[in-house]
Amino acid sequence: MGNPSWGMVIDNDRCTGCQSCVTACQSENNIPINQEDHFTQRRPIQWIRIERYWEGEFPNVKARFIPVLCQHCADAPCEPVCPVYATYHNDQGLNVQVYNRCIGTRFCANGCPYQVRHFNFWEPEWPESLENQLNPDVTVRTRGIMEKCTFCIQRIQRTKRDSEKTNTPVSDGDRKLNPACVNACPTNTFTFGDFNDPNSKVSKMKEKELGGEAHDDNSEHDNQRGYHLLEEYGTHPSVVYLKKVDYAAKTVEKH
Amino acid sequence: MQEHIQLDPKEINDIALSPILETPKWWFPAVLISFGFIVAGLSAFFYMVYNGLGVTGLNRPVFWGFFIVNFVFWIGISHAGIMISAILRLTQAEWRRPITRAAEVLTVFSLMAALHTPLFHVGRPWRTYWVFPYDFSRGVWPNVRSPFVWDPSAVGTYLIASTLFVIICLLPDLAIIRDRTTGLRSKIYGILCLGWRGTPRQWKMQTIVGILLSALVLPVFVSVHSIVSWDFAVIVGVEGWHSTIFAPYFIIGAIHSGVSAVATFMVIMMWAWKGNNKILRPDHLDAIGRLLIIVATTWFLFLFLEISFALFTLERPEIVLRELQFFKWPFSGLFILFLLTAYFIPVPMWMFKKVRRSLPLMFITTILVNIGMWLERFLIIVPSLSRKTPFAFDWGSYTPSIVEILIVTETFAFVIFGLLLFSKFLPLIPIFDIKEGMVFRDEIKIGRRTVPASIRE
Amino acid sequence: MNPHVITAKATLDKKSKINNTLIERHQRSSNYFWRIITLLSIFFILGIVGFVMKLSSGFSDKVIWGYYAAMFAFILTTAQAAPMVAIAPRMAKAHWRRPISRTAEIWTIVGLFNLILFIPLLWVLPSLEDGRRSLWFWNVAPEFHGVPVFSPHIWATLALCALVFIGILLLWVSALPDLALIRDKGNGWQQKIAAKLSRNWIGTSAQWHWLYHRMGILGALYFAMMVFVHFLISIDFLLVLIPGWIDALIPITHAANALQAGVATMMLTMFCLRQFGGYKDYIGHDQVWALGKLLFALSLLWFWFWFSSFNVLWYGKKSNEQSVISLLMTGPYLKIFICVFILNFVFPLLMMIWNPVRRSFWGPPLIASGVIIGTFLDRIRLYVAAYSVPGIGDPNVSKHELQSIPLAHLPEISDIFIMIGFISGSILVFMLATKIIPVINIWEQKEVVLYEIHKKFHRTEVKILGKPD
Amino acid sequence: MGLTRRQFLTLIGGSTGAAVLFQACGVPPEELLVESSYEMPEDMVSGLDNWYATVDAKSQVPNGLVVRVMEGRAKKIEGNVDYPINKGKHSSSCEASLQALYHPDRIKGPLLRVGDRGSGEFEEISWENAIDRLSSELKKLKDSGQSSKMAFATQPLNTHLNSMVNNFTSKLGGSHITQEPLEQTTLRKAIFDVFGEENIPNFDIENSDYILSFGTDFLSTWISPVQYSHGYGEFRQGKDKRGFLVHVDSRFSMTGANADEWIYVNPGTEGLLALSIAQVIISEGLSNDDVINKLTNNDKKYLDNFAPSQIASIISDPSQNIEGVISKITQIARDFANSENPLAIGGGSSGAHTNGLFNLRNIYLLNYLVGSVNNKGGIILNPDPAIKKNTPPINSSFNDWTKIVEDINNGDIQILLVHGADPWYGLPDSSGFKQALVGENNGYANTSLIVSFATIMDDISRMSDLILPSHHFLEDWGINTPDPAPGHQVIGFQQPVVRPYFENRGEHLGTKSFPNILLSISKDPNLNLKLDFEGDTYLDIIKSEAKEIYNSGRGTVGVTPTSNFSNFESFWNSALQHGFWEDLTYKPKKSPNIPVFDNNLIEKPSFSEIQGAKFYLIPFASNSLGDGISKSSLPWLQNLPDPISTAVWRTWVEINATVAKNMNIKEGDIVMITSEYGSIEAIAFPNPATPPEILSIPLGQGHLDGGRFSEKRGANILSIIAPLNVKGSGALAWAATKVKMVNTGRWKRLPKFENDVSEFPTDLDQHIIKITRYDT
Repeated sequence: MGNPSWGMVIDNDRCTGCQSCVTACQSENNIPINQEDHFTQRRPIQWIRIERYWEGEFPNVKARFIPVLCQHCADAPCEPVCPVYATYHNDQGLNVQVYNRCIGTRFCANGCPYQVRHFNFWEPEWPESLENQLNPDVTVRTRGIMEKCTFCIQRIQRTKRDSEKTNTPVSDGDRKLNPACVNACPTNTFTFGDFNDPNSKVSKMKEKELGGEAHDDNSEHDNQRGYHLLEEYGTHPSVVYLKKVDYAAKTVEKH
Repeated sequence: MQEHIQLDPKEINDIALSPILETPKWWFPAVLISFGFIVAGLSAFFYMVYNGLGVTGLNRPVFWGFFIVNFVFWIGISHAGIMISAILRLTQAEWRRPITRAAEVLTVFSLMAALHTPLFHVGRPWRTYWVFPYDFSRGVWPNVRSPFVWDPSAVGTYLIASTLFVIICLLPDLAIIRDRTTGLRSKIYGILCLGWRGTPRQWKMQTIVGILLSALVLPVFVSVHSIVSWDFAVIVGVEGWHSTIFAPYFIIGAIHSGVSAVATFMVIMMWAWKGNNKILRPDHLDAIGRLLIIVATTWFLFLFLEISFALFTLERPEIVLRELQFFKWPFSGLFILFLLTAYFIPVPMWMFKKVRRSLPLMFITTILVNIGMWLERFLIIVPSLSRKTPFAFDWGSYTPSIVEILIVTETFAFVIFGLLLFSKFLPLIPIFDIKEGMVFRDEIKIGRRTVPASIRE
Repeated sequence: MNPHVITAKATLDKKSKINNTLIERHQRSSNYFWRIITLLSIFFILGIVGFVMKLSSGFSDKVIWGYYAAMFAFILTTAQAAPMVAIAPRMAKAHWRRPISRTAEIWTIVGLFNLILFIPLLWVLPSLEDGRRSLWFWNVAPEFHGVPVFSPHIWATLALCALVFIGILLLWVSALPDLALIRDKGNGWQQKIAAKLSRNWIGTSAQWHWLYHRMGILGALYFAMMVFVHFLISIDFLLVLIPGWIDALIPITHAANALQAGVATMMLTMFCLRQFGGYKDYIGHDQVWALGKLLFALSLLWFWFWFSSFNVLWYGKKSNEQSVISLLMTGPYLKIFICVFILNFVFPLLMMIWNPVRRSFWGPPLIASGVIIGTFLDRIRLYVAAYSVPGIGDPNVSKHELQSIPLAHLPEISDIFIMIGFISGSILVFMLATKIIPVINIWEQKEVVLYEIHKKFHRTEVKILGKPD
Repeated sequence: MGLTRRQFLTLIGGSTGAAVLFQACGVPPEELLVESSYEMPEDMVSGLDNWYATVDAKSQVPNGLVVRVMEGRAKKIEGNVDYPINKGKHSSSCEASLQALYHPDRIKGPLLRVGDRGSGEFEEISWENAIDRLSSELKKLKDSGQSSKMAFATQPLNTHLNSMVNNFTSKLGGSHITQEPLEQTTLRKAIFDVFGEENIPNFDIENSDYILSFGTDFLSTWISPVQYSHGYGEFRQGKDKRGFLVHVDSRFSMTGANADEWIYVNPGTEGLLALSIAQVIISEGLSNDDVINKLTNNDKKYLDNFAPSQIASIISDPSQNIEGVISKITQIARDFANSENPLAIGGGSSGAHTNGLFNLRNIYLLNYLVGSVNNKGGIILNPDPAIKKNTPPINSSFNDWTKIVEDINNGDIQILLVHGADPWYGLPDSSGFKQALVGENNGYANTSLIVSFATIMDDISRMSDLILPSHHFLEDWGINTPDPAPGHQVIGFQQPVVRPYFENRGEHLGTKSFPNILLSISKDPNLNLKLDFEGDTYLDIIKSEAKEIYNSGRGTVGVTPTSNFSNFESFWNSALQHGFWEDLTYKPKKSPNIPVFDNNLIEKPSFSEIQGAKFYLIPFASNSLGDGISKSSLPWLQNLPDPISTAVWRTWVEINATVAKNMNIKEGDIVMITSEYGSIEAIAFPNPATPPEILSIPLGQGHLDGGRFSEKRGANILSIIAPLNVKGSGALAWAATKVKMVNTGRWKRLPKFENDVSEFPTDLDQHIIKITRYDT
């Protein structure tokens, strides 16, 4: 059994945009409180965010939601451009950010087409007593460095270590293993697992929705829903999205 | 067309050394003012270091702003020196002689100004040195795949080379000053000129090194700005940046702004020290003007190509970006200003000999060019970032903060300050070069017509 | 220092010497020469055969026309760029150009030949109605349809014609004095033609003035037009045929490559003239060295352009760009590409930095021939690859990404015929032209005598060159 | 010169060339950074963590939680996987209750007011002192024979806590009253009328395949959003057949955004739409006849006044085309009737009009028409709570509060105890509560003592005289039965997962458990109320309850049947471990006899209008802050983007984009919203979805006090609501106010997560959200 390659399947058709994942992530990963100013300065930090896109106008209006987090690309554009190797790919398919090596050139942030990298413009602050909640497994970042979703690497490491202690293999969909957002999401939008393990839930879903012959994105009666976000950038993400289902959807002309 | 004024060495010395031997009235105030700006800028910088980059106008997704714009701008200016002195030296263009020194010095100082930027720009300036392979014990190397590692090596090399260049060319002149001054000054210059005696051997070495360096700097000259352009071009995520033409486009742009800067500097020199007018003459402006027309037009061609190929694929993000860049306020205004100042005002004016030979007009036009080129970098960097990728949800905007503006002005003040100091203590006009020119000048008569000629070994 | 007056005597006899020898050279042609002519003509006929074979297979299938297009591009990049060697230094008032400027200009005649080759391509190139991408933004919006009409075919054609016309005009203008000379001093059929061509040139100062002026303008025009043609050809006959290839640098690279190949062509021509044409005492070190430097600089330029675009395309790992790279460089044409890279960059670089080679007579021409072969292969690599992409004109095929990399398309027998035939064809045209117009520029040659004098300077003997304004 | 060229080579090779070669040769990064481990050392702290199960007592339908505790500090909250309500999922507000636990402004000990009321000047006193004060006051009241002059205001409580408070008050002779700003009383009334049930039934969203939702924002805030969202997930993709959701609402809510069809209806006309749907079903005979007969008094023409053709113009906005609306209604009616497991639910704003009861009755009656009552994927009537002997939950209506206000004014309420409720914030100014409390010329004559049991300072606490800070629920024991239950009996056990945060302050200071405070007061010798609970701490009471369940032998804990436990201790431990007990053996009661449709056309909504009021005001519970009580002090909820507007930290008002354009209002303009009863300021958020005649404003902000994160922030929309009642239920008709809006000309950038783009972000060519039309 070689190294795992962690990945996620996100079902857009389930997502309701309720933001539970956002809070879960904020609490698990010691993400500083986004003060009002941070929003007005357009510098809030959210490792996972819900994007909302409008379609049409009243009365025939739609708002569509999609959760976006670090895609942990196999060919991550953010990796080669970092002058100090603060971000690179590890052997578990994770795109890791080494905080104490980062010098804050923000090159990676420009490189990332998904805009999931966030910069600490200010020193993050917690009122004294709120620090009691901080997760000891996760570094509290300092000012002037980049940060981003880690697939809750601390949970992965902890589970791995426990499983080594007890000699039991890491079980697929173990809640201790799942990133915080996955556990929180009320509608089960996220599925987390190991793409290298053919029997894992994610592999099965990927096989069903994305596997087989190359599928055509916009054809109407295509019964596979899987796609990668912005695949034209050739980043080969570890996150598979499942298309939203809409009976009245307009088909998009290919170009 | 360059009517040939023969000056004897004595005259040349007097003219070239006058700035050093006596101090003009305006000198001290100028130094003070520029120094004031430097202090202001630096204090702004320390304020920023203390509070974090939050004090700038940067945000998500516009992670790069004024600092990088300014960096590219100064790198651009720095291409003047080599363009003028190296290339023209190799092509043996006679008119280059009086302005080579000015151009090289400008290069050195603008490079230094550019090298401020990484400090200003990064989140943790106290760790900027990590981009150098300094730490063998940890075994952590800088990521050689990153353009930000290529930058320091290239720019560093460029700085070293051009500084050497300046020093080598200074030696004979320093010796002259040494002989013209007395006491401590004379001693200091004596040390500086490395015991220059003017023996044939020394001259031979000096010439060889000169030519050698100028040829050696050329590839650096090319690589530096190519690399700077790749800071942007290699990024696939940003529509406005990912273009193959960037390297040559940036370089020709750099030459455009650099040579203009040199012209500006020339005019200033002619105004500041009246004596120079015997050596620096409108002919030289004329020559630079003509060079500029060609450079500017080539640059414009590249600009045209860059835009048309960007629109080539007609993809939505690209089109949205260009809409923002060309038609949405305030960028629309800046874009028009940029086109006018960088090309459509100066170049038609340069077409007229009168303009090329008039000091004030050349001054204005060349200044305009550099305003335009600064805007060009701004228009490449900021709109592209604020319309990055199809994530319309995250499209942003950027307005610089006072801190950024102060810090940017600091770099300008720094260059001016440096040039002022240099002009006071070292000759801005390459004395030996001029003299050499005088010697090599010659004429031959054909029938009734005399034709200017020059000596070739 | 007082100007040095040269005795008119010396000048005069030098001049007359030049006149006599050169005219004599021009008029005499050994049967050695005619043998080559016949050989070339045979090859040329072979080429025509090949062409007919091609025609028989029709225009519907683009792939088979790849080599033909490459041939056309090759002649465009070599023969039609050679004249720049006459134009550029003339603008820079470099004296070394004088003996070879005419040779360079004569190459423009070959343009005529290439113009004919171009005609079938108009049918090969799929039209924009078939959904082919184009810089002309055919499908920006429906109301723009049909604007500009037939583009790019018509523009390319017009530009090409203009190029050829300007070139020949330039040749004729700059040849006027020599033709007049032949008219006066020559004999035989050549004199008759010269009499016709030289019009009423009698060398009044007004005429000279007119001559210089026209040469300046025509030269500039030729340069501009050449660049323009390379833009059109490289974009509309090459770049747009490969889906997902967005390379703003390709027109520049194409043009730069043309300059490089042009210089190389001249270097070779010069070499042949010197070795076999018997112009040893006119073509000397100056020319070889000057052209050598140029060739060297242009080779570096070629590398730099290539690297600039390659680095950007390759670094980003964008899928469409990756596919383009694997098509043009790392894929089916890898071997060819390596040859190109070596011949156009590595070889010139390594040889040129080696002084003995650079200073020798045989070195630079050797490199030049390398560059020419390199360019030839490069054209094949680009154009054949482009034309082998399936469904160029098919509106259903994605115009944004190359779906699958086509296999390398090997030349058929007809292709080989065409290559041999058309190359020798253009040489043939050139050689015939030299019989009508003196291959060495006599009047420029005489001019230099005035501007160059030697004198003692301190202890050494120096050469003083006059630079007229 | 040769030398220079060699230099040239090295340079080319040197600077960029080598760099590129590295990647070209594919040197893996590991080669280059020799010793750097991907197991980022800073993330490898190896502390031991424990996960304790408990129940979130704060939210309306408590979720089962597991809390990660390290070194005696609660670090992370997650859902309890086995808990039948939320099935391991949890909402942002549960997560954020961690911050309530460690809130910097949490009340550290009993406080006594020293300054004027509302001045917020308190001094800390010892518990003994505090309890003594309260009990003596109560005694005074008792002795003076006017013990009825006290009221106990709480949030809706259940089981023991509820009966304890109730018991406590009734022993004193006072009144127990509950308060929630967007009350459910109308819903309960409607449910009772339609199904004859006291408690809300279980809506089986998971198994339904066609949901008609009228104004219920059930994915975001309505009743039990986590439970319903979990159902929704399965409803969408869990089964072979993807469910179809129609959301009828006069506001574009989050549920509306996720619906397949969002039907706009003019405020208060939901009932009419329901009737016309019924009419179509009946007239086309899509339902079985005896149901129809029962519902219509055997009169097929009974509902003909409600034919779509008649109704369409009434319910729809003038901008819509009537034909379209008619056909849409008919379409929906047919699909609804023809689908296997349809479900119609109503609530939210549809129940908050003067005709709310009429609306809800007719909406829920639809379920009979399609026979979805007590059927899979329909409405499943809940069993009675497992714990019988408790007094039924109190759900007071706005009416009761108006009575209270009167009493205060008449000086009939001397002592007001508040726990969990915040009438100062939650009641509209028009109710006169504030004036009543403040009294004439700020005399405070009316009510002599206001006591609050808050954990964090809130508005009413600021106004109160004595504050007895109670434990956070993570520090306290508890027991409760969810209402609505998940279709069977459930009892959740709440245990302290951490020791009280202020424990170190000793016996006399710090916080205490609310029920224990009550107990100790009741045991006060000179008061000495005999509560009918044995045991001297709340824990004992819960335990005894648990013992009863254990003895009854019913149900299971986790998978083990109660009967399998050898002794009570083992049962109790495993119950705490799992956090709940449930009894799956339950057969739904048979549905009661079917009432008749309410076809009274006069039941039009009536609105409180002000001169020039152009807009209907529709307040809504913010997705993050809910109704603003007890949540808005938590920064995690404050900085959580709203799903639709992505706005944070402030009060915004959603306006239709075109309307805003015509009124020349742009995003960030501060607008003044004026109703008959006052006016507030809010930041404009124009968007393409809000209906032209609607202004919708979130609750949650505008607190008088509530800690650094919420005080003096935004505006409280409740304050300008008109005091209209829902006919028949007495609830507050909070959606029945019409307002006018003027631009104050001031501008403030609306703090929101969405970046500032000139046009509304769209994804028309599906670059990001790809969409498919296939359905299996």
